[in-house]
Amino acid sequence: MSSADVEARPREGHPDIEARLREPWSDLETDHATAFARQRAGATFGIWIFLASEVLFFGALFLTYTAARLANQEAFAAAGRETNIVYGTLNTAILLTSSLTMAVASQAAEKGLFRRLTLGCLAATAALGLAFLVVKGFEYREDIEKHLVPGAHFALAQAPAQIFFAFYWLVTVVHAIHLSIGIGLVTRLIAKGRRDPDFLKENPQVEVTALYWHLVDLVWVFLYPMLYLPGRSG
Amino acid sequence: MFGRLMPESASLQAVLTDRILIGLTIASALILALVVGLLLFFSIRFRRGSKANRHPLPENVSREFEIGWTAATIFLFVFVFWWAASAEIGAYSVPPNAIEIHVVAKQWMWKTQASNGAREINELHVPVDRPVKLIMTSQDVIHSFFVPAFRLKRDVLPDQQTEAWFQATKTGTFHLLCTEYCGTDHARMLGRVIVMEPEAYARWLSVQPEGDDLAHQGERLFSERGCAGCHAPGSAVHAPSLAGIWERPVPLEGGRFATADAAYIRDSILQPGRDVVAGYAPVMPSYAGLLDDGEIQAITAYIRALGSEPGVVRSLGTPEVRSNVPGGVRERSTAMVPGAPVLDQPAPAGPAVRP
Amino acid sequence: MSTTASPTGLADPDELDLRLPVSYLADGHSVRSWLLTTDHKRIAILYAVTITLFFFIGGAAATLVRLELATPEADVLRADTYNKLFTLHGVVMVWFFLIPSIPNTLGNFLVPLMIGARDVAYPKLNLISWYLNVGGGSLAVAALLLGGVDTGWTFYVPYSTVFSNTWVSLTVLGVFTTGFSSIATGVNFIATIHLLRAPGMTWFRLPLFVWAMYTTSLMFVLATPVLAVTLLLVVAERTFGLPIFDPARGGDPVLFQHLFWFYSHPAVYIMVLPAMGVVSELITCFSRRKVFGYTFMVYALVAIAVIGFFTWGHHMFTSGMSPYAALVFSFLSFVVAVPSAIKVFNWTGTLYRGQVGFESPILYALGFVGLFTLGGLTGLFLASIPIDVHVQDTYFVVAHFHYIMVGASVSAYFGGLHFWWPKITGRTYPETWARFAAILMFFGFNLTFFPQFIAGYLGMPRRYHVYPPEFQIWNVLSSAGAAVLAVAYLMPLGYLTWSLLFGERATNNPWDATGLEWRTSSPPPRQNFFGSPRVQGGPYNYHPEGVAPIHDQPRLPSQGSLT
Amino acid sequence: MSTGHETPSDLWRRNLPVWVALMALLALSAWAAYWPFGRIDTAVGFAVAGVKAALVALVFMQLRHASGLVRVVAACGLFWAAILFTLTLADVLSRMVNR
Repeated sequence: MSSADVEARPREGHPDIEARLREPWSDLETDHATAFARQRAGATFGIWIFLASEVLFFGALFLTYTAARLANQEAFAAAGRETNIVYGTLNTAILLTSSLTMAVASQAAEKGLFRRLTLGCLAATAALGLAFLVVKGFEYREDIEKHLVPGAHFALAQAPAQIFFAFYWLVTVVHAIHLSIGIGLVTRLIAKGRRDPDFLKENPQVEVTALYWHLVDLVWVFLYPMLYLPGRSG
Repeated sequence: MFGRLMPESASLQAVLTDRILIGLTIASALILALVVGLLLFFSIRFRRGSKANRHPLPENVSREFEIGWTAATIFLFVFVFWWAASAEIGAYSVPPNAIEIHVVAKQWMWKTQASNGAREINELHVPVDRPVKLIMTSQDVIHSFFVPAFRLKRDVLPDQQTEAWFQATKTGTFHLLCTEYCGTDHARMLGRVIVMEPEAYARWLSVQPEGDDLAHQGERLFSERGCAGCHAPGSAVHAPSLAGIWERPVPLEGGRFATADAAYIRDSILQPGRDVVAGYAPVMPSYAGLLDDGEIQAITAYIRALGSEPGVVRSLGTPEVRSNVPGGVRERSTAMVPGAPVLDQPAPAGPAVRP
Repeated sequence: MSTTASPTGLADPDELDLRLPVSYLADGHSVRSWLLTTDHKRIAILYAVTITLFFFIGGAAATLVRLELATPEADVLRADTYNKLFTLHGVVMVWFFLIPSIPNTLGNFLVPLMIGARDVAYPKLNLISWYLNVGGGSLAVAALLLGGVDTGWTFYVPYSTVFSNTWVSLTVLGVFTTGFSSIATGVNFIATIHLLRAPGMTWFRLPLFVWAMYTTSLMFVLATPVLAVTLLLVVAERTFGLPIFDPARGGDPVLFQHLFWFYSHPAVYIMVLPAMGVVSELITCFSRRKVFGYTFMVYALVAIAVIGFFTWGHHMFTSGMSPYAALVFSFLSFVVAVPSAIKVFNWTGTLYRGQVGFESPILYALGFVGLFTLGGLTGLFLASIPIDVHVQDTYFVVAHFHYIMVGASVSAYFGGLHFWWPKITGRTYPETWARFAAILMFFGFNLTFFPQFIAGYLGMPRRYHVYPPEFQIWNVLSSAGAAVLAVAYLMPLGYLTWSLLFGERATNNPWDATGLEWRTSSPPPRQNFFGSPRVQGGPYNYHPEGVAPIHDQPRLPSQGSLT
Repeated sequence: MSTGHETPSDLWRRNLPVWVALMALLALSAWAAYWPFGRIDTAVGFAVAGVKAALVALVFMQLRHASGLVRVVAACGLFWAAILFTLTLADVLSRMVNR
């Protein structure tokens, strides 16, 4: 960039940090270590703002569910009984475990010392994410066989049960899209981390990916009682 | 002149609403005059280089000003809220002696039914000085029942009931308008409210037939025998809407056209696979043996009563706009036709829904 | 405008920078250098080009609508065509012109300059945001070319999901996409303002425009996702037949309205808060006076941004909403008017004992204050339930929101465009033409929209292409005003384009303003500043504390300096 | 965060107990759903989800150690979601009661 030429001023610093500094943080009037710390904080802050936005996104979906459920309690209980609680619970466990591995990967990368641990945990996270999608695929197949897709051949008699399943399909697909994006981001980190030994070390991208991953997990934590637990006792 | 700036006021609510309006208009005009006056005065008096006296600016005056006008606006706004809200709370409770009128809205007409079953289309006869309660629902999309002279508006929702009430204070004929956008002919979904002296209203009511004619039998059959399950708007099954098709050309599979007359409707009920409407799957079962001739006649009468105006158009193509002015067609209110006489007397025509 | 001998136009020799400015405009001339730029200033230009295009698409639709309404009969357009045109007008103007107008052009250009930063916090995200906006806009225009949409910009269910036979899903996807552009911009601005302020630029030294962008970004981030979900639900119901809002299958169409207005009411503030920021800059600069009550102006911006989220229900008083909820929303709607009133009084107070000039930017700004006041006061009518019940969905509402969104916001956009035009392009525009356009715009606007208040109270519903003849007089006035307004909007297109080619070279600080953006060359270099900005004081240092400005006030040290 | 004297086992020691707690909570909510108490089951289900979410946010997402700014952002997301829920449900619920 032309600015770097014009602004070439002597600054103490480590070449490896300098390589990871990006615009506009590289132009800050501080030494590289401070600039890099601010770039890191900037990344964390930015992703948190985005996560706040995502909270409103899923909040609006959950509100739709809540309003429909309040108006149609029995139908929602009857519909909730039809989802497969085994798959649902298994998938919740898988995602919570993936959050554990993701958290360890992120904290290890932050320390910058445990490259193999970071890579291993990232790989485990991506694998667990894929496992979730596979289980979800089996569940979808069963749902379709049980005629739980809203429409002419819907299995349940109560009309509002279709609203439950409309929500079920919509929100699980939206969640799966989010999760797939997460798997893509984690895979990207693994690929770059394998090529460049220093890539993962203290890289804010790991933390950003991790925070996004946890949010996707949190959404599922709430979807679990919404989709799988209603009407079990009836 | 003032009369031209205010709509006619013909209900109890209109008086309350106008009073708040006038109060708010005066307050707003004063505030606007103050702001614009100060803007002009300051910018001219303190124009660049003018000799106006620019005394030093005291340090803390801005803080006191801020607190002052914040408090003043809060006080003013809370007062207006209290005033408007108290008028509104009164408007929510329906007097117990109100007469009940059922209103059904559909694309693009108003159907009303008095308590004795007398039905009207795009018209509503009510007595003066009696509270009238409207119980409203829609057959398709959201509409809104708006009578400007009564300062009355309430959305009409499909598959839900909304209520509103008014008490007319003047006899006369008033606009009834749809104010929630509802599709192609939203601007032509017009009617009129005719407010009559109590005796005239009683006379009018006594000459109306009391409901349940052939078309209404058909309407009942239409839902009882399951026709509505597929042909009603919003049904999960992809079936053509029957509203507004009477004696109009219907596109068939293969580019042919049929006219939706009694014979075609009878054929479609008994041999549904023969002339399938273009764009639809031949999924309708035959009703041969399930409906007798009288019942088919009733259903035909019902479809006829739905009119030949374009109805719920989902796949039948874009309806033609055949008239440049609102009104003119049988169901349209003549009150909306430019130059048409305004009738104070009961309309000679009976209910429009008649086989 | 004063021209001095120095090439940078700075009076203070300390601030002279004799290196030749390498303008951001000269930093690469290929198409690629524009389309793949991460320079916030170039992205601002990209946005300016696209929103101008959308402004004239939306304006063309409005012209046809007003033409049709000149007579009570349908003599120009068929009903369906009319319905598609007002929908197009609304969708394009709201999401592809007004929402991105000030934030993404002036905001993108100025926020880093005003806080003394080199760029926004995430330059690539900034570029992505433009592509999302263009992508969404393309989908919406594609829907128009394929046959249009007839739902109105509000997409009310069940009309949009079950009944409309037009290109609803495509349009909705376009709006959905551009929503993410808004979120990206919001994230970017919030992070930039938090993290990249120059040394010494404390929160209460920020120019009010930056505060306005900050609060706007807050609304971008927190309101837009709800719109995204709402539109997603519409597409799901329409395309996949999933029952969500369809009342025939147990859904609640009023719930759609709640979700829609949770976004779309704050969206009004997304349009007007940036305008308030612009106007604060203009009024203080052209009255050579510190802004009156700076801290109250800041609190008012924040208060509007927060309380603005509590008031959406006043769009739904006639919808069948519960009367209790209606009262709560009515009260909150009155509350949000208080900070807006404070701002109006403060702008007026700023003129007091100033040295007021009448260059074109302040003409736009004074027009803004007048139109915003009238728009805001009629908002009180709409917050009063009995009046709202009568005028809801009539031309009264149409007039009210055009006063806020067009009268106020578009005036401020034009004012800001003129004010910063020398900085952005390095050229000066013909001042006489600009003043004439500003005055014409003000009168054209009032002629167009004031009669609509009366027509609305008389009972003329909106979205009618034929109407009872007694409303004709008001519609004729309004259509005549629209013709004037169209001319007034086309004039800047002409003379500003002219100035790009033939305008005089602008000095660095033609208005003698104090902000950091005037501490650099016109147009600024790629890296914004030669040297590093240091901020020593608050904004608007036009005159010594406690003393009114005198004629030919000597320049005080501006807000910051470069080291 | 503290300096790099930590070992991998320190990381596990910090995070693994949280995972164990999450699994236990998951089991609890699955079991509680079958209690014959109707509404209480629902409440327990969502309460457990809230606790799980808090654990993930505080420990895994390091909100415990985050700067004040980040915590404010997180709180803002929740606060605005609360506005959306409260005012919308105020209408939805009061309409249901009236019906």
